[in-house]
Amino acid sequence: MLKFVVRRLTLESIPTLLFVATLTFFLIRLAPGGPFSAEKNVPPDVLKRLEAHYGLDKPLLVQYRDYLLNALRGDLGPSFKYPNRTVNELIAVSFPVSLELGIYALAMALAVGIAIGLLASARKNSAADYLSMSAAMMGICVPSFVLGPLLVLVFGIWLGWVGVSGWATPSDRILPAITLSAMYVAYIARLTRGGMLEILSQDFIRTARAKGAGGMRVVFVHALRGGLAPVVSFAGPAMAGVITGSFVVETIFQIPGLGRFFVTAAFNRDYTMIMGTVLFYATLIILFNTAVDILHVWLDPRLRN
Amino acid sequence: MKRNASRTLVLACLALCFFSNCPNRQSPVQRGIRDQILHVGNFSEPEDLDPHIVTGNVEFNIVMALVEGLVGQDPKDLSPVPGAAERWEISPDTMTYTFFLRPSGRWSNGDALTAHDFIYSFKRILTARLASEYAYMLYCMKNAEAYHRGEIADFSLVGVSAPDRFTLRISLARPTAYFLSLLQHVSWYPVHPPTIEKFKAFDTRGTRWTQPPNFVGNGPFVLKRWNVNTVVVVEKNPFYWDASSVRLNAIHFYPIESNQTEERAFRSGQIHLTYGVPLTKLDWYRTNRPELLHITPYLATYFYYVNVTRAPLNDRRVRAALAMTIDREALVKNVLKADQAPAYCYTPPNTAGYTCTSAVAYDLEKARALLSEAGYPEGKGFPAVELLYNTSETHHTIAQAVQEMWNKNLNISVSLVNQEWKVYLATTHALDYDIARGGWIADYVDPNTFLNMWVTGGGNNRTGYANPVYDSLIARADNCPGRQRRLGFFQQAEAILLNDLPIIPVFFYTNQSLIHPAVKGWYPTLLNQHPYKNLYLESDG
Amino acid sequence: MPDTYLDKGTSLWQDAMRRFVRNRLAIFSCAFLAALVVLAVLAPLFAPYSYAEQDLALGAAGPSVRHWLGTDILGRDLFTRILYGGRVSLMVGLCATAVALLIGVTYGAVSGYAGGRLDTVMMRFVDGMFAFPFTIFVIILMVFFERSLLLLFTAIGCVEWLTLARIVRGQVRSLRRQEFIEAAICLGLPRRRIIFRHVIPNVLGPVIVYATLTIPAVMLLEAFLSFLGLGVQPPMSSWGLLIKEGAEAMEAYPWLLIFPGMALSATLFCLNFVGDGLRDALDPKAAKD
Amino acid sequence: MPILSAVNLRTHFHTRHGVVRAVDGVSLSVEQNEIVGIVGESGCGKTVLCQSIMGLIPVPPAHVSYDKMSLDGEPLHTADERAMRAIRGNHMTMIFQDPMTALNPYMRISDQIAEPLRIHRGTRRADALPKALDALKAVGIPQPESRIRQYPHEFSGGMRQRVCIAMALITEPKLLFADEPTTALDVTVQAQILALLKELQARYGVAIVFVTHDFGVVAGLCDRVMVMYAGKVVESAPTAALFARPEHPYTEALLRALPARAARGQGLRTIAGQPPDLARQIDGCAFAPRCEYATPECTSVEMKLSACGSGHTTACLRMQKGEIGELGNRGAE
Repeated sequence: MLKFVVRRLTLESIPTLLFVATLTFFLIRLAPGGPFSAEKNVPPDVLKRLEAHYGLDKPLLVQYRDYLLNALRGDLGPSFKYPNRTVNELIAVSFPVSLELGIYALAMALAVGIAIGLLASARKNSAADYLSMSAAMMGICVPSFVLGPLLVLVFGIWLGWVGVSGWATPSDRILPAITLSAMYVAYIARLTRGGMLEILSQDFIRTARAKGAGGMRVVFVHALRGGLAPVVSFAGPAMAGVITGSFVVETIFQIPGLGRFFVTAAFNRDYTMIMGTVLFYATLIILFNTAVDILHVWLDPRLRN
Repeated sequence: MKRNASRTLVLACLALCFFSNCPNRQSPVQRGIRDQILHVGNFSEPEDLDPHIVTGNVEFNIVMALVEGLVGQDPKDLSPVPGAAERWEISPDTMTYTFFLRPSGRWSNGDALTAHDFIYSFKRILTARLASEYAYMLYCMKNAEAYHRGEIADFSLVGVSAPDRFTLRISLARPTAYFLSLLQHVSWYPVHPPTIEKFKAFDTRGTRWTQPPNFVGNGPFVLKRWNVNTVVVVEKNPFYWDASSVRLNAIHFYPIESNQTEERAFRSGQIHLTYGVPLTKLDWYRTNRPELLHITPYLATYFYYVNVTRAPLNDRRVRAALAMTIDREALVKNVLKADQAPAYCYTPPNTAGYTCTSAVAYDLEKARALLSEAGYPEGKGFPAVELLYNTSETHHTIAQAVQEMWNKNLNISVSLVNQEWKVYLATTHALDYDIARGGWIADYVDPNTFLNMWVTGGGNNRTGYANPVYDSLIARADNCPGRQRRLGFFQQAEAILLNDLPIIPVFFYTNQSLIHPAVKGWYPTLLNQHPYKNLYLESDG
Repeated sequence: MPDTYLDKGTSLWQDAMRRFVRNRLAIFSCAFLAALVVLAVLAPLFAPYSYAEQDLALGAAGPSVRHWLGTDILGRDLFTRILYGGRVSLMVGLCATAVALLIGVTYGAVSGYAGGRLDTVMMRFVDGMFAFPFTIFVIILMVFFERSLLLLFTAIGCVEWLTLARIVRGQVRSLRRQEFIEAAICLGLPRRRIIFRHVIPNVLGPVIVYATLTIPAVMLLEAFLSFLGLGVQPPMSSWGLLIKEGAEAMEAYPWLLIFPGMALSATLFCLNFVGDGLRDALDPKAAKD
Repeated sequence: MPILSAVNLRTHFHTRHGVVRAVDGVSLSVEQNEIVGIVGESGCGKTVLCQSIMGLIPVPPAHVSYDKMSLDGEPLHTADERAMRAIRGNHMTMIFQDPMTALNPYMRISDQIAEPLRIHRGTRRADALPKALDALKAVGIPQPESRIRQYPHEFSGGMRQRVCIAMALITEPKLLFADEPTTALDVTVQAQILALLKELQARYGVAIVFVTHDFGVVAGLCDRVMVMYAGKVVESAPTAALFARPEHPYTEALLRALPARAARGQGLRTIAGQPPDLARQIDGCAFAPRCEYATPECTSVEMKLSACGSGHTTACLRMQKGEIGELGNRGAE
């Protein structure tokens, strides 16, 4: 098992990171408009000096080599948009916020999603099944840019129970977490229901009932481990997605997370920021997908060759 | 099974109540009023706080609290008032200004503020390696442009000198009538030489001298805290010469980019003052809470660039037809709804006493006549023309309205092209468009900031328009000391502009913001700048 | 009715169709979707106004006799715009999801079936693609290629197939060891045939479940792309865009959000009931009850 | 006093094709230490019979009714899930046909075997382990100490069936239903499993209901046999009596079909026709359409079991009236 993890995190991950870094590095230069083009016309000589300051005037390959060497040392370079801050610093400041919000959101999504999935699979094709699945569906078709403001209006402004924007008090976490988790609830609920129905139709469930196991025991002790397999493979990428924040939720609730950088960095042509966020996110994805594969093997002993 | 699901629901409700403190807890706004702490929405995260590098209003708003130029701003009409300089004298030929600094002037770390600090600062912004995008603001100073371009190396040739520690003499390259309001611009602000040297920031960017503990300024406030994407906190500067009259103890600037989010924060008592107001909320505030809504004229014009080098727009009559069929009244009243004034000329009315006399007419008949004269009767045969705008809800809405107007009035079909900000800039700079959305905010209160854009080869003249007569009028206005004659030249220049129509003015911006009744000392100004030293909080409840 | 149940051999598809037809909810949903598609395709016939016709004086007005579902900020009839918008959204939803399905399922099946080094390379490529900066990719697409719906599908397709590939790969990996696959191999069937005839039909369950969720998500993603200028060109619109504009005016003009929202929700629910119906119909094990 | 007494048990499935009478009025009683065999072609309702008694049939589509049902004297209410749950796996257990899928692939063998103890006796995991080990030894699994921590996929088919048996007997039940436990195994393993069952039955005195379609197994294992056809019992007798003098044409036809009986070189004897569609109403004797001795009367008069020897009952009308003499000789020409 350890050998598998080590090989996955070193041998297999390095080429992926290198591939993503290279592809992104050259791709972003294709987009017209540089980091310093602005509304008020920038005099050409000033522009030249600006680009020289950040080494953008050197040939591309040289810039690429310098960037990779620095990245290996962990230095992701200065941000063009925020000159007196480095990409490392911006990520270091904003990631913990997205991490905390992501964990709340995913925990909520898993709890509610799995509960609805289990309820729906236990009462297949009954009213409870359709009602619960429809409720989960709302999570998908009410987008976050609708749900967020709605929650703020009701619980924030009219009732005044919880914080409306910012990230200071604990009550500022509630509405963003609900908004962020809403979409995932639907996916998790449906995948849980599908997975559970698949397992509950298997023979060993009948054996368990023959042993006198009650409904709860059959579901939680026998069926759950197998039933959650599709949810687990979905959770990997979802985890990385949730934890790196969402541009929309962070804009609606004014949260200083990492999500906004994924979009604004592109708009600002902040090359180092784009590269930094891409590498950071790729690493997270590789970590979580590895964790998912390990979880799969732990869940299903048959995979342990 | 059902028992388990209901149990989780009960737990969720309990957690919700536990997290939320009781509804009537004191909101930041109420606490702010008690402690004289102002909470302000400031649109986006400031890129930097170095006066010689910053370029956007977001940054100006904060730097103006931290640094004070030679000349301050009157809160009511932004006219020049004594700032770091106690008083000043202007030579008869208006070519030399002498400023007498306050002996009591201090930096926020207690150092004395001297004329040499100003000379050091001017030298810094004019240093080529710093690549400051606003260095051109100082070109009216003798030899400043030559020094910045590297044509001369000795800064002592530049028209600034310090006869003694507290006297600064500036000699100009040309009589600049608006020089005093020009000095209010951030690019003329002083920086603290020892700090700049310590962080080797004289000619390099991205140094940390503008981070909270290191920042040294001479303004009414000092930088206390700067959390990325969260808040910038400035506190009262005890060493400020006029500290006694400053009533606010601190200001919190929140980088809230979405005006929807900002409006909700305002309504739930998190900020006193917003940066803007969502288009869809204007009606609601106008009818329900008019006392909170402040709509003030703003020295800025919304217009469309027209690429005069490209057929069919190279024909003046076609441009005139397009300009005359935009129903600006309907656009302003029904679409924008923020009391914007329809723009029938380019420079906003009474800009430093100048109001343009010529105007573009709204005349469908004449427009159709001109169009058929140009060879397209009832729009037949009119080639495909694209209206380009950068991604934004407002531009999107206005463009669709204008598209429909041209379609209905001239029977021509104009397709809309929506480009992301940087792509839009690259396209317009490269003159690779037919018609493009444009907007210009005045750098200083004077018609020159608007009209000098369209001189042949002007940095911001992205229309390919070149009219030597226009150029000569602008040059003569710039070199003429007499106020009336100068405005006369501008009238003639604008008349030519509105006849050639390389640009189609649409409306004059207004600035909308929501302000808590307790905010006192706030006055509507053309540049939407409000000196913080005059603001204070007083609940009249 | 066949006199004895075993008399006439019924193929899986016929049997599936019979079970699907008996699922009333799925049939009702199919009918509703069909009606929606017809309405969208024949929009010009049903639409009382042109989708671009503005009435600035009217502005955003609530549902009235002349405008059944009210008008938007520029005074355009909302009912008409929902009809035309439906065209784009349904097409984008169905086609882009189909693109994502095609790529995702095939990629996942091949990767899961092949196993070993190829599987590792393919999966690491997927990991890399997850991190790919989608926004900059869209901007570049817009600049270098003529703006067309095909471009919109490729952009969406490139994002949506990733998770599906992972799910399919997981399923195929466990499926790979089942006897009926080894039996197919013993018969000497070429790999391609085994994957498409034996592996993929057995993975349809979770795939259909995931697909019915992708469609609405894709419609909303289209709104983000249209806002950037890649998707729908004004004055045309789409449900995603209508909902986005409606969300901004939620308090002032709630009908701008409610009606497009209902259209999207209705489509979503129908898709899911059809999806469930399909999944149950195609599931051999479910045949016995 | 019989361990199990079920009288007139009916299990009908309400499906879209009509009401399928899988079990249509079957009475079954099993004595202490007795092994009762239930024989019949697939689809005759023998598995549904056992599962109905165990309460494993999902009630919404099915409808289970009976005149009387008791286990060791205590009345059984199959509809009362809570009560049945206390009995299932405790006093009444079951093993199934396909060992490959009967065990939970995600749980260790130790936990699966010990589970009945944890459910019914509340024994904690640690205490249950040694008992599970003893059970494994009892069913003859080699190196039980190391194998107990393994997972089902590390066991062969035969080994898995032994685990199922251990699981079913660990709570020392009164009655064990064995639903064709050896059908999926190859012959040598089949013999070992049958021997094991016989030995365990003797040691723990558990009554066994053994469902099979293989007369060889019945001959070697069962004390008494019941032959089922189309949801009804057509004949029941002590094993020896049934093989010696089958009293129902269907039983006789089944025995005749056994390869051992046919002379070498001759074709195998089969029974013509198809089992009836249980969803449709059947009048009189269900086997009539395929019976060589059938008369019109057979398809009108309702069949009832009646005695025709000590402990020997048959549902064939003509046999009851003695119209047919020795069944076997006709087949001999």
